Amino acid sequence: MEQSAAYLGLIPLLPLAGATIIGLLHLSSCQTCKLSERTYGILACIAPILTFLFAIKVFLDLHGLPVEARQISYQAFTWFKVGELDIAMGFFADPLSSLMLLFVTFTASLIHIYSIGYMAGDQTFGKFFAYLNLFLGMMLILVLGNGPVVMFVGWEGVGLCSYLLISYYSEDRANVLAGNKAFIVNRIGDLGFVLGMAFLFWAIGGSGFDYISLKANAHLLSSTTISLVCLLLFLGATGKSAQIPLYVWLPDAMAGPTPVSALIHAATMVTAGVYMVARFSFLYSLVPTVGLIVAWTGILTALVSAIYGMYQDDIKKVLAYSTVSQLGYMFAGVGLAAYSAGIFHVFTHAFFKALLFLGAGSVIYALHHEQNIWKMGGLRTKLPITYWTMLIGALALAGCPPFSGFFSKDEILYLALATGNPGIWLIGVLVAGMTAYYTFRMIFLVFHGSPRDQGLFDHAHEAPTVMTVPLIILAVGALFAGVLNLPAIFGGGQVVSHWLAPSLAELHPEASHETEILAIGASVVAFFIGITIAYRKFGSGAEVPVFTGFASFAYHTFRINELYDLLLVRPYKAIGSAIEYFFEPQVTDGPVQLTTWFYRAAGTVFKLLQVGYVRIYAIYMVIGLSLMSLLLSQSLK
Amino acid sequence: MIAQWLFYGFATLAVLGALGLILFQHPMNGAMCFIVTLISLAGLYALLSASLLFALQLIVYAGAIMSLILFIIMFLNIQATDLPEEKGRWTFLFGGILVIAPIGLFLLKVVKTLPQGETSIIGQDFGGVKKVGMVLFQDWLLPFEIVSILLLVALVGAVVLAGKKEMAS
Amino acid sequence: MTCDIVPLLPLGIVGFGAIILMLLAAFEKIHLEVAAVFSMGVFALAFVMQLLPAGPDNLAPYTALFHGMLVTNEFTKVAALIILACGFFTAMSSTSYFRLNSFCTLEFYCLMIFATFGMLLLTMAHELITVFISLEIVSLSIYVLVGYNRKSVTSAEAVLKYLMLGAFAGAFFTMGAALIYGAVKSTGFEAIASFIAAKGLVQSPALLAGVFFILFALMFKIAAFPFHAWVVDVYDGASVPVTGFMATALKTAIFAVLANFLILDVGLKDFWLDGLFYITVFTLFAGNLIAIGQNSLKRMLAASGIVHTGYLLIAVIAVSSNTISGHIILFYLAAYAASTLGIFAALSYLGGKDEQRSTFDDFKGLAKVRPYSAAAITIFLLSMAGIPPTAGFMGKLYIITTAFQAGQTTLAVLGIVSSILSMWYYLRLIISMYFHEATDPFEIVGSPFAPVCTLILAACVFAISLFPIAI
Amino acid sequence: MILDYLVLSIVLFCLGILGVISRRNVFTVFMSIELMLNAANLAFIALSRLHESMDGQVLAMLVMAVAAAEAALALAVVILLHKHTGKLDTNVFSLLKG
Repeated sequence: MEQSAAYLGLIPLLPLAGATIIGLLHLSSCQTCKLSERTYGILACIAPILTFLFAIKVFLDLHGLPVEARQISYQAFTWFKVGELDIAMGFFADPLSSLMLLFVTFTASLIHIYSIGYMAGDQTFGKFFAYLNLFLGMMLILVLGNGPVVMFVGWEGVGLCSYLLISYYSEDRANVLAGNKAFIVNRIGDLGFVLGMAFLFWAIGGSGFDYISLKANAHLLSSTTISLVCLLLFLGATGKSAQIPLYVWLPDAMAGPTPVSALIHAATMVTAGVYMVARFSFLYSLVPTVGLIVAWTGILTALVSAIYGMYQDDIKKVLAYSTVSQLGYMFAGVGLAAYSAGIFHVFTHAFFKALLFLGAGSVIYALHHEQNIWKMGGLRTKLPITYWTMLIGALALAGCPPFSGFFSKDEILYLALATGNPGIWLIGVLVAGMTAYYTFRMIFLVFHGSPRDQGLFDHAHEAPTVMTVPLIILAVGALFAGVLNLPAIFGGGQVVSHWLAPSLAELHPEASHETEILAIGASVVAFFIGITIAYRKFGSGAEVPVFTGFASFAYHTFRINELYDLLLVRPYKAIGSAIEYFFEPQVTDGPVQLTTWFYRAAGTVFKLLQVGYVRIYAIYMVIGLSLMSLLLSQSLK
Repeated sequence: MIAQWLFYGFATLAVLGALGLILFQHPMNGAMCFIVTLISLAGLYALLSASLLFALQLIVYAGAIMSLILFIIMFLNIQATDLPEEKGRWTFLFGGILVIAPIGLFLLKVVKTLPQGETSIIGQDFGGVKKVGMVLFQDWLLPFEIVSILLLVALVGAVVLAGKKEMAS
Repeated sequence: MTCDIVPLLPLGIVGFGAIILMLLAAFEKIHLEVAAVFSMGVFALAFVMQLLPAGPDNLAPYTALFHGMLVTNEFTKVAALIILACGFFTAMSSTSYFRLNSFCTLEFYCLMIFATFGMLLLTMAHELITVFISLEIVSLSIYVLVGYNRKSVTSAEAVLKYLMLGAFAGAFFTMGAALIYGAVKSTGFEAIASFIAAKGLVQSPALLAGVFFILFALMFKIAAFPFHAWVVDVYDGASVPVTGFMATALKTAIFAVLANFLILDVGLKDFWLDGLFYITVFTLFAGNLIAIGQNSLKRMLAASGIVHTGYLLIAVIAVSSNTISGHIILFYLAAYAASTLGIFAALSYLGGKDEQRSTFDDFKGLAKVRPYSAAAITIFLLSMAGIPPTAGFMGKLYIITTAFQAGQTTLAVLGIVSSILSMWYYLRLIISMYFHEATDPFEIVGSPFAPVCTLILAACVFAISLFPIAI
Repeated sequence: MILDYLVLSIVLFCLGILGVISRRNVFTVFMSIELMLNAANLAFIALSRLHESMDGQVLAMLVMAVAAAEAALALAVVILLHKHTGKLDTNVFSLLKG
């Protein structure tokens, strides 16, 4: 049984309309007739806040339905119909998408509000908000799409917007290159998505290509096809969600304005991959082997990026690697068919990561765009609100009980153990310790000790209210979001898991209480070890280290970028220049030039035929008629 | 029998008139020849028992339209020097005949396949004003009505194109 | 029977509006721009009336009175909508044009509405002489519109060429009608259809020859090869709004007749498939080849109009004869109309006095001075070239997929090739607008109507592409 | 015989075409087109006699009306052209070409 609700279509439409209006306003404004930043800010915040209200309505509507019928959908129109491919522009909400919807719109609203303060004084204020709204609209299409094709529209849309926003400060070439990198790397992943979609369509698309029909027909697929489709889709996910081997774009994406980093990293784009895997859980749960690949990829990504995170000196890069690392956890979760745990981690992560990024933004804002943590220090007194909120965020990220991150991460680790994957569990615990270490390394270096750059320190000041309020709201979220899915052992009801259950094809492994306690204990111990080491080394001031050996290798992120450059980019460029300098001039140019010459010559002939004498035109007509009548009289007999 | 001879007579006149139209250099001569064709066509209509059309051909075509054309020719006061030289006229004529021949032959082939009938006068009223009028106003009301719009357009158009009204500033 | 009046309402409104305007013009009671607004009102009202539900499909209003000479259905209805919209936008953009070029009088709008009246009749006409008379109504009005600028010798030349060749083709039409009358004993479409169904086309050479001549006359009007030569000169000589009107509304009307006529019976269309095939191929390439040699924008657009005729012919060939929905043809016509009218609307305010800016070079650097106009023109050009996500792309996509489905693989492939060739001249304008420095200030005088019209049409180009149709 | 009339009609029609394509004089060209219309009318009337129905005659009448309208406009155009150049040569009007 499905409910139809036209307001579903309105949800993505609102931000898109907002983007159009703001974009047009921006385009039509000039130096003298500029709208005030205030107007833009208010205009920009309308859409996210309204969509958030709609998201609540979706949630409540779903809640009002019986558990097994929690689906509402809306078919806007038939988008295209070619052959048997009949794609409707339709939207679809079930518990999974409604949850995504809630926190996407929630964090996006806060980030929009925060940006009003952060972007103040920017020359192209309007453009920024147009992009931001567009981004949100695309993300909502991705989340609400009723089938892979509509999802793909949003998928590509967020890719485009990330490109626009990462290279937002386009005067600097490096930023543009970072945008390019994000775009190109994402395209590689998208290829996987498209191929996966194509295979899926080829196999069972004929009888409907939306999630509901696909789910109903999934049993018709052979396991090879499922594996293939799942692997290809996962390739897409690694691109969007920055997993091995396609994570390289994400740290570079820090080139964009900080609210953008928060939006991309916390709530929107990077979680798309996890969402997609969860969305296709009806396929992934049929092929546990592929699930293992996903899980191992995820946990290894978590490990590698945690190692990188320990050595970074840019505050945003530390956070960027922590995002990659946390995404690794999520994939470990969804890979092990613990979809609700993965999604729950997405959910809590949205709060604390948005908080951390916005906090970092506030620090950067205070220090006039200084991002190197080795130039900070002692800011605790200057930025009290930022400090306390970021501390909450850091504790949540590091997995300190009872902060939200603890519960969600622990859930994943416990399930790793329960499903009999102690390897993943061990690495997970290790990464938890490392996370605590680098998070607090950052906190200590930024806020504790004594100022390393007195000049910067003296000018530092707390951010305006419009920026601090979102921080506080998010801090509350980061504190308490975990309670929503309190496991049974703490007397909780696992509300989120139960809510999500109808959308997901989940496995529920049985495990003893001892296992659960072991998992929790190990995480807590890892957290304390990590934070202790960090305190020892950085608690009361430390000097800029000189990295040697492994540390230097890790500081340079294992030279993966150089490796990719050597293995992929350079050969590709070499082929390109071979084509440019040899193949094109020597081989293809000749025929191409000949064709254009021929085309031009034929054009000249026809130009000459247009003699301008009306009688000649009549003669053309009569000649044509006469030839045709000749042929016709032949056929008459 | 007389009808047959009349047909041949009118046909010859019509063709001669048409030839005159396309061969005479001065449009005045051409127009005069064309009137001959039109009048012989009127005769042919009479032979085909279309008495109303016979009258209309004489009044509307040979009368109104042709006198309009003649009037304009005289109005413009065309001298021999105004006329195009048309040096290659014969080339175009013979080339044209070659080009048109397939069309003509095709049409001849086509009309031969139509059923044949007598041309003797039938019925007292066939082609008369009353009968044709009944057909016109009963079966062909719509075309008749829209012809009025057509004439209106031609009227307005002729005024616009040839009128003396000054252009609006 | 009460609903008989509904499908004829737009026709009535347009005819009535034309006559009122004619009377007003005779007494010179109103200002020129009031007349423009009045005609926009007439078109808009007729458009709204056309949207009213008109009862069953294939309705012949007042059958007893008109003997089924008019038939309305979904196809004619949409075609009429396109025509009325074309009229509306032409009237809108012409106000700006006539601020700069002062040869307009009130009769201009009057004739435009008369032409629209004829076009509406054309879409509905189901009888050959009715078609002929409607065609003449349209043609005569447009001849006058083409030659409206009496001070311009090129305009006079254009009307000479158009009138002479048009009347020539018209004579073939009457001969064709006569031959069909000889074979079928009637000139009504119904009678022709049942005759073909009973006896077959080839069995009756007279009918065949008649259809041949009528197709020739229609092919002439849509400028299919080898009857295309006039179109470039006539478009060039006519004033910008008229050219836009001719290129869109007239083409829509003629294609409506062509489709109505060809789908009378399966046998009728199937017989001409081979011939149409070659005509289509040559039309596509002749149009492209003429277009690449042009320096004047109007001439280029005229030549590209020939190419679009080719695409539409592909659609005519490819749509299934039994169940012609005509959707694809109309979709393409709407898409083409939006972009063509848009370009002509932009030209009517950018062209300057006496259309002084008319070649590719005259628009060098437009993007630097008038970025929005340049962007709009780019949108229109991209739509004509068939670049996603514009309406032109969707139109071409539908046409080419249908051609594939109908087994016309060669045509589909040639259609794609031709669309690639067409980039040559469309991109040329874009390049000259964007990659050159501006030497001309492009100052705009005139009413804001034409720029607004351009903006609306640019939006339409995208909006139409979203309009769903079933193939 | 009806066939004779039809043949005559075709001959006149072809002569009309010939006039259009071989002459440069605007008047002659327009009169040739009138000739073609008349040929069609003859065919209509002959066929009307053949079918013994008067529809053909009505059709011919309508064509006549159209021809009259066309002639009026054509003459207006001739006057327009004459005003511009004083010539009646169609070849003079070849500014638009290429």
